[in-house]
Amino acid sequence: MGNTIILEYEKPIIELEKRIEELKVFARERNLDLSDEIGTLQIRCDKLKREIYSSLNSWQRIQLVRHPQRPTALELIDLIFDDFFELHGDRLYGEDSAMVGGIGLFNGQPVTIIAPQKGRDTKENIERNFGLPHPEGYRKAIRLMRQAEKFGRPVVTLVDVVGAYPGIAAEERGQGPAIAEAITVMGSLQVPTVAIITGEGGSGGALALAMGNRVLMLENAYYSVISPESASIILYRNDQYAKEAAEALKISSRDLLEMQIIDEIIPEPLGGAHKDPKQMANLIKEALDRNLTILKGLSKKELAEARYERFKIYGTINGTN
Amino acid sequence: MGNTIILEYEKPIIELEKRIEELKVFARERNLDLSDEIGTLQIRCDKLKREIYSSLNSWQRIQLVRHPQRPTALELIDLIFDDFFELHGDRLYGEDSAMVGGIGLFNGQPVTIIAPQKGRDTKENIERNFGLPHPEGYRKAIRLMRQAEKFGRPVVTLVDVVGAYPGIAAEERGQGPAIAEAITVMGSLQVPTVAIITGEGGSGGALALAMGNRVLMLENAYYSVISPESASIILYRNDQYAKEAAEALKISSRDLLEMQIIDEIIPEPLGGAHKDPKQMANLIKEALDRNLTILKGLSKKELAEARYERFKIYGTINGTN
Amino acid sequence: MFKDLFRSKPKYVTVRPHRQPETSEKKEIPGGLWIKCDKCNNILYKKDLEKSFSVCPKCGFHFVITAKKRIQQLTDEGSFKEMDADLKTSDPLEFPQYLEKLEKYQEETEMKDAIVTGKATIAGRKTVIAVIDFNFMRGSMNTVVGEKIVRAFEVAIKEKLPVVVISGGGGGARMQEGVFSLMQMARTCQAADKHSKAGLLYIAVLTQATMGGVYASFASQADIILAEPGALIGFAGPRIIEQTMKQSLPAGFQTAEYVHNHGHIDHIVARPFLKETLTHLIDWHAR
Amino acid sequence: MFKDLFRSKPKYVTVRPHRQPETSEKKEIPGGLWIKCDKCNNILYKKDLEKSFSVCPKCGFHFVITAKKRIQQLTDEGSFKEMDADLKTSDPLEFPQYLEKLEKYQEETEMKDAIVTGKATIAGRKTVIAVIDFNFMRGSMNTVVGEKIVRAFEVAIKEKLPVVVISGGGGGARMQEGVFSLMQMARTCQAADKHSKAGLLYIAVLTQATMGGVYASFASQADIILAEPGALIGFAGPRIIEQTMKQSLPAGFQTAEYVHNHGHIDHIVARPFLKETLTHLIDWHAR
Ligand SMILES: [Zn+2]
Ligand SMILES: [Zn+2]
Repeated sequence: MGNTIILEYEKPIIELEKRIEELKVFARERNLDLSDEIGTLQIRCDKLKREIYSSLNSWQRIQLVRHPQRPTALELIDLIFDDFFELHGDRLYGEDSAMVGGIGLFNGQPVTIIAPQKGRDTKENIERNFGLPHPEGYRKAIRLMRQAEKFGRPVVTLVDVVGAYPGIAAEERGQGPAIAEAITVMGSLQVPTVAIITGEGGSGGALALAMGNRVLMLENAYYSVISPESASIILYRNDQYAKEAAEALKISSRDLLEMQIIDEIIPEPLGGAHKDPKQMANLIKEALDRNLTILKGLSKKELAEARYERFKIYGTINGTN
Repeated sequence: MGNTIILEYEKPIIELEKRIEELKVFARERNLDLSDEIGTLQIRCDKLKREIYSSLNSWQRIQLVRHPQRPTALELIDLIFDDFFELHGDRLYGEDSAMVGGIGLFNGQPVTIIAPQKGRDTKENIERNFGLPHPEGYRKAIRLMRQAEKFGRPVVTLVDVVGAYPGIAAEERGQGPAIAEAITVMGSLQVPTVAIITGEGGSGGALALAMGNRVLMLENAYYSVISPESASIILYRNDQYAKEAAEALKISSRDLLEMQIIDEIIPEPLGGAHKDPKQMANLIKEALDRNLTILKGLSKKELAEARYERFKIYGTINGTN
Repeated sequence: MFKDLFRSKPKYVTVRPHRQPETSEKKEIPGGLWIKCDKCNNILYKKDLEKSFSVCPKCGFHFVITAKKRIQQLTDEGSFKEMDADLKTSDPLEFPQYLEKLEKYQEETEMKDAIVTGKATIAGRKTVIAVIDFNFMRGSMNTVVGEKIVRAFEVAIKEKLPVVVISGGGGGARMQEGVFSLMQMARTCQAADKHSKAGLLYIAVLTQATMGGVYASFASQADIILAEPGALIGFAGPRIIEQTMKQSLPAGFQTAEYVHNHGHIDHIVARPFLKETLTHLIDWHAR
Repeated sequence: MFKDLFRSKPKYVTVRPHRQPETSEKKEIPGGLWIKCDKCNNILYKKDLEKSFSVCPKCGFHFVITAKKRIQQLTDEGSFKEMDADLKTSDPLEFPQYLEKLEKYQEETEMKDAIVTGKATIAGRKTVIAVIDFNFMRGSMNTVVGEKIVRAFEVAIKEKLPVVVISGGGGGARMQEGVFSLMQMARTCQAADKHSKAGLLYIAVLTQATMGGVYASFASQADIILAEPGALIGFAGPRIIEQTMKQSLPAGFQTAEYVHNHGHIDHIVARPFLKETLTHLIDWHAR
């Protein structure tokens, strides 16, 4: 795990692993047989891992999905799809590299893939505008959605985005209308749409790509109308209560599944996607395959209608009317 | 006519009118009855006008439609339509005031009106970018065409444009694709479209708005793939042969009617539209009414198909295949 | 003639931006007969203000008005029939202190939530109208606002009617209903789209202020987008942008005029001309 | 795997702009075995150049190639069946000296006009292909080019086939056929649109140079727009823009890379990878 960046809640595990390592060295140097003791410690350590990683609170999970080594969209695309040809540009104003899109093969079937793209390091992050799309990014997405519809291809989105970029030029070029248009277009496509929230599901900027017939979510991902930090500022006048806000907003995959906002949780490898991206991709593949199969039987019109009905349930005003 | 700007070929008329005026003053001052002589001269003058104005060559007509007092699109709209509500913006990047559009009433029927707009004076011309649209102008036009189609409204265009603006930003924002898209969209609309070339019909920038089921043209307007000046430069290495180029390119309304590029010539008041804008508007109204009536009987599909067939004839390669 | 209305530019069109809208009560002068203009600071007689459509006669500033007053101004007298008046949120997240907050607003405004919808005639033409009320939690969008907008579009589809939405919310999506507020962006866009695909007319009137989740959903998806002079319109709030950009904003940024110049608004219409404008547009789209 | 092709960026992608394309003969070195690269000025052995798809092995410059050679490079051997080979213009304007000029080009190129169209297979998949030849009057669009493009789309609609267009014309619409050339912009757009509405695939490959009336019609209306590195792509010519703007143009202006960065091109593909790219895209759209 050498260069892995360690999160706060992982420290007890790291400590214990270090002790085990030291004990192994000690046993080797002194030529002692400590395999029983080391074995017990190892079991203890595995238990600790499961305990810690399965009981993460919402705020800790946010730390986890913001982990700089969490696989980015392009890394996941590479692992999930057999092939991928990137299509660039909105055909209007620009090429937004904070939003990638193209055609890929999934189990031999062509699909349109759309995903916001974060960078891996500072250089890449500057290139990718820290994964914050401008209107061009959403308009590229709209263009590719319409293209997918023309050719009857399913649309698969991988969503990991803090939000749409808040900036002067983005406002001038219609960030709001671009997001609205993406919601509208993806919301009425006559092809199967599967949205997978893989990390940060930040407000309208995420929803614009999350109008799935099926909305899946990685175990540690979050999906929220507002960042917990901003909520903390509004509620408590400073950002020190982000942890509390995260809980109150019910943004974890488990909460969202319970509230039927999402359809399914895709489990992550122990400790998070970045501990084993390949396993992560396999878990996504399994879920994606299953969900695309569910949608296969529906006609064009049924797909659009089913999506309308899917989102209609969030209007239920309990207790009145 | 006080402030009217005088074109070269009008000089004999102006000279004669001045003589008649002098004679009138002379008669009045000397208290002489010269009414017979003046009457004869007046008849002579009217004859001269008809002779000169009806035998203008292509180059002279270009001078005429470039006359700074030729009624602009908004002036014509005001005279032709009972009512007009301007709709602005492309909903993408900008508001291009070199292209106006909106909904108006024509004989009580709502129609969508789209027209490039020149300025009247320097200040207005700077505001209107000298009537040279950017991609935003064409995208506004596309938006309004689609809106018209949604509501089953006819589209009427008034075309007086030297061409699309040639500039760095216009290229960057896709001047070519924007024009192509406008041609495509207007070319396949399922509502009646009537294009009226009212002045300069400059190449692709004009064609983008001239995909009419019916293409009408004011008597003195021109419609060309290239400006005569540019053609002169290509053919003769300088712009001194624009007159010859204008003839060779066959860009006058009479030539174009003969070649079936246009469907009808709308006559102009003697000396050109600017001599009597009201009469001009009435002549346009009459023609527009007649042509919209022709299209009334066609279904949505028939309108699109008829337009396809209308332009298909220009592929006839005489003498072979 | 209608077009003449716009020929002599009304002075209201020159209104300057006004960043921080407040509920109108705040500016009332004790005694209750007078009010201070947010923009020019002139003291105005409240009855005069009422007569001028709550537009400051001195500077043209458009005061925030209630949904009720808006409906009075725009619809034919006595024609308005409210729909779904009793809808209340179920507080889906059981968000701390939310119900208490709601109760306070419900008492103050005599509304159940931040929107009024209904059917009315405008110059004799049947129309579905939805008006967001800024005074109720800054007109933010929650499940009730979303649901009532969706129902408004669905009624309009069923009865083949145009929809007029007056959108004026400060905060966009309402935080206290979390992801359920977010889902209203989805639903309202889908409903507006369904209405559009039925060939029907949707006019949005963007008023002070139309931001965030409201602007990034149904409010920007209309066939025709009108805006009141000086209204603040955008996706991200100016403060967030200033923090992100670490530079000051251009003059008039996110005002109706600025957004219009960037191509996102069809026409800026001062409040006194709004009813006549809607009348003509609805009339021209009647079938 | 196909995606690996693009992983190791081919050096061709870094090609710099090249403003004034010339017909390839101009640069031939007497003797005929050698040719000078337009860009890096290296002397190249012609047989080597042929092997490298007429891409300079030293600098990646993409030489202009004939329609015939292009079809050889892209289609399965022996599969190409030309359509409408005999179409000739009727000189609709009877334009001075035009027929003489045409005859000269017809002799030089052994083509009737600036385009070759036909049916072929690409990796076994039936495709309609249209290739504009720069060497014939700079690949400008006249009635023949327009008619053959329209017929290509119409055949494709009838037989439910994809269309691949290789567009490389210098001058856009051909002046000598005046307004008839202009009308080809109308017709080709309409034909491409009809093909699109039939749910069929259209790929445009923009090569050196795609300007004016070609770019402002069918060439920019494809489902997928590819471009060769360094190709000059735009509406107005750089000289016209310089005259209008009275300022110098930014570096790389109107190159494929520049236009790509402004959002108008899906992917820049170096010539050696073009057949494989088309193969995959056609394959993925086969039904
Ligand atoms: Zn005031
Ligand atoms: Zn070279």
